[in-house]
Amino acid sequence: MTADIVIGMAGSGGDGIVSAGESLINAAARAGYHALMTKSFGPQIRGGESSCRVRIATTRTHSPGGALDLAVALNWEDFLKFGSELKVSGRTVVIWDSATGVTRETLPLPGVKPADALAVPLTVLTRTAAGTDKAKNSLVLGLLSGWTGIAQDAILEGLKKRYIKKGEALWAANERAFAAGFTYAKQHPLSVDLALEKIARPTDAQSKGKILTDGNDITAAAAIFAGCQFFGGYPITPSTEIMQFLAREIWKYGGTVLQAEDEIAGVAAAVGASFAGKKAMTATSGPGMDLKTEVLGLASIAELPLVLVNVQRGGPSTGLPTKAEQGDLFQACFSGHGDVLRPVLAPTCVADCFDITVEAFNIAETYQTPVIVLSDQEIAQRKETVDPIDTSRFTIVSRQTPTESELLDYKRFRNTESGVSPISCPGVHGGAYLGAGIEHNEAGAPSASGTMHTLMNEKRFRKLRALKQREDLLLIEGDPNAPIAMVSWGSSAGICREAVQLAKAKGLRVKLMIPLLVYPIAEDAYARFFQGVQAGLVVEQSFQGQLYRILRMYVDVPRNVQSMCRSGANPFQPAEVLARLQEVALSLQGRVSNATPSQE
Amino acid sequence: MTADIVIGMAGSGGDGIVSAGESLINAAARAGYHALMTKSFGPQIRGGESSCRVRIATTRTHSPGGALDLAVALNWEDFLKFGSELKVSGRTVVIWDSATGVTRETLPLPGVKPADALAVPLTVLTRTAAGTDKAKNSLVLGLLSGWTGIAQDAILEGLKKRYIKKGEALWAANERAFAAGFTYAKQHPLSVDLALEKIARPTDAQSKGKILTDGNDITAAAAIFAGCQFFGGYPITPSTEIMQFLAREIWKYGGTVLQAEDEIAGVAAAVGASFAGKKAMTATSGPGMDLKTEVLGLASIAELPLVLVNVQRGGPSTGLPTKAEQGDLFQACFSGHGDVLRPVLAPTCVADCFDITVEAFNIAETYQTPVIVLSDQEIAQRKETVDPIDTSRFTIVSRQTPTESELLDYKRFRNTESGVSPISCPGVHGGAYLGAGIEHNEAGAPSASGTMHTLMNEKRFRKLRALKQREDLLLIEGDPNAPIAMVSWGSSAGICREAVQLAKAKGLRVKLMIPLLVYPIAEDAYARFFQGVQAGLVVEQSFQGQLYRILRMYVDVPRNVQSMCRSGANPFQPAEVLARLQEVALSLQGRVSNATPSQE
Amino acid sequence: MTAQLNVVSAKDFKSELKPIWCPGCGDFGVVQSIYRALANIGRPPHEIAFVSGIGCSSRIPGYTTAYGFNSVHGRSLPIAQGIKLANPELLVLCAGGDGDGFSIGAGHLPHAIRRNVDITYIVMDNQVYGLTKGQLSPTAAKGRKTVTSVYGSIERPINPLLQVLSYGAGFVAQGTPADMPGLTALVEEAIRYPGFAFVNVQSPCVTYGEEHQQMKAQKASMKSLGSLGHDPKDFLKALEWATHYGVELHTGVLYRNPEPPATYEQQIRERQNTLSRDALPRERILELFQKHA
Amino acid sequence: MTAQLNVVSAKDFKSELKPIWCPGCGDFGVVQSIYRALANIGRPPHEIAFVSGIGCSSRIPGYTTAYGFNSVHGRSLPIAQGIKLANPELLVLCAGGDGDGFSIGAGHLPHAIRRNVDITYIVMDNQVYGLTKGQLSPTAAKGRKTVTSVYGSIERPINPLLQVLSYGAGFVAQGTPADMPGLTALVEEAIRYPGFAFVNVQSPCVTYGEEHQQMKAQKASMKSLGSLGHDPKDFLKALEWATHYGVELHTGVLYRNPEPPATYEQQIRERQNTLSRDALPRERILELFQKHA
Ligand SMILES: Cc1ncc(C[n+]2csc(CCOP(=O)(O)OP(=O)(O)O)c2C)c(N)n1
Ligand SMILES: Cc1ncc(C[n+]2csc(CCOP(=O)(O)OP(=O)(O)O)c2C)c(N)n1
Ligand code: SF4
Ligand code: SF4
Ligand SMILES: [Mg+2]
Ligand SMILES: [Mg+2]
Repeated sequence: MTADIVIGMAGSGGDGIVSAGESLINAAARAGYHALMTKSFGPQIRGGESSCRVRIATTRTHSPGGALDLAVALNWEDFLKFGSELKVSGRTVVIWDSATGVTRETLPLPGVKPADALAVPLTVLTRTAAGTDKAKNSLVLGLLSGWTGIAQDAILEGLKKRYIKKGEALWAANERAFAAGFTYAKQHPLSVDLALEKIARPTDAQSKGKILTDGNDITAAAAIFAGCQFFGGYPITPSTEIMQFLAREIWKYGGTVLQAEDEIAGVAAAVGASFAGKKAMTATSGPGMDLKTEVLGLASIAELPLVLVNVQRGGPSTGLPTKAEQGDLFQACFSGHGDVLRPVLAPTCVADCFDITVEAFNIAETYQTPVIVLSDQEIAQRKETVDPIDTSRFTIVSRQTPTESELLDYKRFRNTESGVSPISCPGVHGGAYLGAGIEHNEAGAPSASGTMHTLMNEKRFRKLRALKQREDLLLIEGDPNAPIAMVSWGSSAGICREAVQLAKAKGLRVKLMIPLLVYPIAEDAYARFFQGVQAGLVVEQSFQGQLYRILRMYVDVPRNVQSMCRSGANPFQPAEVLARLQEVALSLQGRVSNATPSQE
Repeated sequence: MTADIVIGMAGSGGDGIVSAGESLINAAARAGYHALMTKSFGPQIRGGESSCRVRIATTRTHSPGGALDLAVALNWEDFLKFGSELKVSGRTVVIWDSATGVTRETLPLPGVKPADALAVPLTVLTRTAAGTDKAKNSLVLGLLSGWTGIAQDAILEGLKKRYIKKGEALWAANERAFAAGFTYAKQHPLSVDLALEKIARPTDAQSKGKILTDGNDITAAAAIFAGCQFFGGYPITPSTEIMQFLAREIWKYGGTVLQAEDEIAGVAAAVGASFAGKKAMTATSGPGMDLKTEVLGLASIAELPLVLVNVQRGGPSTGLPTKAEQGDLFQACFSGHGDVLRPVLAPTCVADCFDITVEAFNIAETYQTPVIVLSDQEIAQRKETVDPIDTSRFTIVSRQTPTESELLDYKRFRNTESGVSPISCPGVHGGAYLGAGIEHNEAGAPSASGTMHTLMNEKRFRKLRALKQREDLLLIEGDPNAPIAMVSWGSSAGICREAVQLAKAKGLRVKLMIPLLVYPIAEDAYARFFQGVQAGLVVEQSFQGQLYRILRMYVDVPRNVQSMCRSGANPFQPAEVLARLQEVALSLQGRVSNATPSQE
Repeated sequence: MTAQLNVVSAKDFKSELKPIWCPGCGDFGVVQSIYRALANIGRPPHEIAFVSGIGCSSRIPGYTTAYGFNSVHGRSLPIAQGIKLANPELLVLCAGGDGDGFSIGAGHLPHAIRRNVDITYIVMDNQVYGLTKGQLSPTAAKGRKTVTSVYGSIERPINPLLQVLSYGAGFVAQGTPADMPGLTALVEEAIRYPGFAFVNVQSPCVTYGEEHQQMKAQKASMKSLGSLGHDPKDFLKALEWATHYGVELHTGVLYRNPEPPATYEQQIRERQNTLSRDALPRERILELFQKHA
Repeated sequence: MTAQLNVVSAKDFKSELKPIWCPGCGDFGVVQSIYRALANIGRPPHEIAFVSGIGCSSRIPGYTTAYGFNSVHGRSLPIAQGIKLANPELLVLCAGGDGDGFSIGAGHLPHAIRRNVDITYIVMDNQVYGLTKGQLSPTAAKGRKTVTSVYGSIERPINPLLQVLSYGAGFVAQGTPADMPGLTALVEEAIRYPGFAFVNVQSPCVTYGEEHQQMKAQKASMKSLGSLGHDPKDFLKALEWATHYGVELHTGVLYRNPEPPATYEQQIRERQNTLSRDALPRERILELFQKHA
């Protein structure tokens, strides 16, 4: 019996392997499990290799997991193309179509001895049972259900929903294929017990509010919830689904989606909408962020609220458009000429995307600033069960507008104590002003004076000081007095969360800081966090270890807290992080005394 | 007698104050002095206020200097608009046109008691002597020559050259105005001795190779010298003169200037030219840099040599287009998505612009990478005497091309030990390859593999490791064992150089590091430099103190080495830096023991 | 939109900011024509958003009492569209130079036009880059010598009139401050046109322009399309007249779509109205995902 | 350019990279037509630079043995110009999608054309964003439903043919892989045209395209301009035919300038030759500043 299983499958485009994965997580979710799926495709638009990774567990998990428990290869050529994304290890049970001709002895997995390996006559069984090759994915689902015990009825419910629309015959064929797979599994038990622990199927009331979705869709939904009325953008993988969701839904809320001619126009239109008084947003990926840089600077100096989502992919340049990387943090914090400060937020999982997006709008509106949400391909395109989100716990903030008396002597950029100046918009009598990219005085008139420039820089930076006190945006987990510390962000943070749990199980005392507000750096909070820390890791998926470097800019990071980083398309696995933690602990042996302040 | 004088003048557009400044430095240069002039204008294209600051000294100076020794206000309204750019202090002699009605008692200089103040009937004298108002600037030159003793004949030579083309009568009028000023000065000696020390007028042989020019022009000339064959760009203040120079000259060397439709096209065309095998360049300022970001990333991953000059101005956004700031360092180092490394060089004076630009081409070609030259408005548009540059001391480097045997099995991105792979170009038989923004394997074929991505990131970063050993690009001045250290770059570095001299005169032991290669950070060199340092300053003209922060990313900067920074349009003056150094020294008193290693 | 605000005169649109254009710059006339046209239209300044890019000409919003947005070089049209789509009640003006609109901003023009957002776009076409001190502009004649075309330009100028016609603009006109009543009327008509309207203004640069581009030369050479018998309903004929750009100075309306199609924002409004009927309340938006689970 | 290289056949241009286009994609035909046209021209692959942006169609250079540059989205034309100006001896091809060229790259097209750099620009116009999986493209018909225009597009498509004519292109044609000999001939003629040449190819997207855009429908509906009696020298008539874009599928040469003007690079060469006569040697360039001192 297991409480947590990771299944990886790969095949050709037509094999329907991804739709099998979808059936599986849908069923698992309905059955009350925590379910999570990532997909991966070859470069072809159609007919290339495709794969998915499904993780199902009795309790909440935080990442796609490590090496596979069960690997299903419809053919080996396709399977092997996914490399570390479908990692097979000594604990993996490997299943493949015997029609591939591969035998247990000729398994193309050099250096790996799987826990069990079984060639199944997938094609033959499917043909026999269903009378067509097209139902191979249903047969695989039957096998999986048979071996893991995952909610047979829930899977069948889902399959029926899908196929019945296309005709009784097709549905019947798939039902037979599923049954054949199920029977085959029962008749061929594995040497490893992959049976998933049973949990009580939730009642309707229990599953109310529980959803299954991906990071991009929930981000878009959050934008609508936060009051977004304008989206300007241009398609780019892996962010396009945000625009696509809004292109379906935003109109219902009086909003508009503009598919602009390019990313510059997309963000410029959003800035225009914000100038006109509406909450506005754009979403893109790295190359689009590059192009938006200039207008982003305009929003900063014109002090216009704006939410910018960057769904990171592998870079630089066109890079690896369909793979995750956390390589755009430097850009988020430092792109654009001149001195600017803009908050950078990063979700760590699908559920976070909702909170973080709402927060991004609130911060943008409160401080009249662009805010960057750094998502990544992994979070954005993975499907995950999300526990009910109580939307009533959010306060929706809108920008501070001038009072009638303020309008009598309105100065758009009044140098207030907080740095925030009430903002009017076209249509408001008495509130007219000149917005501009040029430096200006409090009234908004252009100024090239060094004194005025200093004053305005101070004002703009002052606005965001308060943000560094937002401890609710800096999650700390694990043993608060642990001598070993980790910092991680974005999709890597989930992996570290699980590593902390693994470490705890091994008796290692570790704590973990997850900044949801990645920038500006909350110096004080980190100083407290690093107090007494002897060693540790900053874990992230970029070649340079960008967060590690940025931390050092503002915080005295203890010398033995090191960067654990590597290029994208190759995410860390919890076990790897654990291994590094164990090394760190080993290196400390004898040196660790409780809470001795570090020398840094 | 003085060895170093700073003169500031302001008037309306028509007053010809800037041309008077030009006459003055031309004459001073011809007379063998070191001369330097900065200009500043109001926002008007024509008819607004204009000013210049001229510094003339018997030996090499490194900055426009501090408070004025002599201030000339053709009218006060215009003069005062220049604020700290024309700083009047207790040591300044102030001269103005008595026609303004202002008297010694009504001087509009609150809180300042100038060393001497003299209303001169400039308008009346000019009319009387020249019969026209147009010769006011010549009269001012006469005054200046009378008081300071600056090469009367050299000024007249220059004036003659300028005016004789426009007719004998005009020249005669100006000659008379000059004489009237000169006589007036002799009749009205100042209470402060502003006479400049005499130096022997250089022989023709001595002045051979000595030039007077500005940062932008010499940058463009350096590009031609370095073998640049293509410039693609778009006009933007304060960089446009680079394109304008090349638009006159580059054709003579078989090169091309493309005034593109925007900055993106400008840099893209340069990338195309580089792909075609030619040395290529673009130049712009902040907003243009923003737009070039995406294509810059393309050049990085496609490993194409490219030189990019950013003449910094005040930011963010349109900001302060005509004022200097050093606010684009973050951008230079970190803009663009994904992990990239590109060298950033910064000249500190006009002469540096030549060396640095040649170096930039050499580095770009050697390492097949874009290189950023960070100049700024101050250096780019100031005129300065430059000592003869012996061009034979430069080695001009061109990219490594594949040998015939390498072409037999050509792999464009071969993973060599140095990271540099021989590069072919269209026209070369056997060298055809696919250049791309997408990640690729050694042959250039697209790849989305995490392993290949890691390999290629490593290769690209490896290329630039050697650069950090280029100690010739890290200047160290002052007492090598000093307990107080400064780091400064770009135009601020010249100010710090002078501050070090001032400090030395006061008996303060100070050393100064000036990185001409600002990025990547040469960790080892800084570690050595900071060894034994007790305290210090990182001096730069940006709100955030960008170099200070970047140093911290890679170097353990001693805790008492602090950031001395402020927003642009308000450059530091050597005396200010000295004052901070004195504070630093004071705070160390009792704590300083020679070369004790710091605790950091 | 209170009643007393509805009576406005040209001076109500003039701001306190003193123009820093060169004495004699054509842009003075352009801003005057805008004051007057707006006064004729009668909407109060605070209901107007006036967007520009960067350039001498792009300073123009600051000289009006409308909400101004002097944005960044070349991006005025996307910003203006964002404003209009966010609040279709506003009167949205957009203006700038030939460099701003036809060079760096060239990619936005066809798209603003094909969307048919109801914006009036006024280009002060002076065939030069004024603000940056005299470089070649995309409408400068072949052979023109400037600081960036020292030996004479070797590229053909673009033809803005022909371009915007090919983009499908519903209203296309050309004017000059050398004919102030004419220019005022064109601006007014452009604003009244329900859809994207384009006015190319031959606005001389006295500092970097050439003799034959100045007001005096224009007065001598300009010919109104009306006097030439052009019917602005005739699209193909408009194309033909447009080919004369740069050769002869024709003023007036080149093309006015006699049946203006629905604007972008009208279609959006319709869509919003239809679809809002079956919207979940915002706070229940996540229920959209429940059917998947 | 050794003699033995001058004999080339279509297969010499086919690279080892296997196309990853969807089976049946129109772009297969386009790359074939390019192989054949290049073989007819006879220049060896290594003297050809083939630039593209990003998109399904932009993968095309990788499938040839020429020097390829699969650059970034929308920037193929400026890069291609840089290549051609740096080395005018090369044969420079440029290709990409309708999104790449008419949306994000829209600002570069008028300028590439007005400069008249001798480049052949081939757009695979499939009225959709293929690579990013089916979003609305700027040439998609009004009303078209896609993932970003869920309720139907509300914007008019652009008219690429009319646009490039208004930009002054010397050679403008339209083809389709549904007529391979015709397409090959157009590509060849475009390459041979001494100046900027544009070929719009109706290249069906089998995955996201609509029925009436597919090869079969095209075969049934296409009409050659030649058969309609069009004279490609007639510019005004070409404008008129161009207005049919999106309504009828016309193939063939829309416009060919009978007197091709000098190309940009020819003018540059001339200037370089004239001016190089009085150049200081590079190493003495600083002497230019001496006269000022
Ligand atoms: C991104 C960017 N590039 C370049 C500039 C510099 N710049 C400002 S205005 C301008 C062109 C001005 O010409 P035009 O648009 O014709 O306006 P005019 O001054 O002639 O009215 C340029 C190149 C800038 N501000 N921003
Ligand atoms: C700057 C940037 N924006 C967006 C994208 C994403 N993108 C890649 S191709 C493409 C459009 C593809 O459409 P098209 O140019 O018509 O080519 P097709 O795939 O249809 O052949 C987009 C939006 C990108 N790669 N870079
Ligand atoms: S430079 Fe030309 S366009 Fe600019 S203000 Fe002066 S006259 Fe007008
Ligand atoms: S998606 Fe369309 S354009 Fe792209 S390869 Fe497939 S058929 Fe061709
Ligand atoms: Mg202009
Ligand atoms: Mg397309």
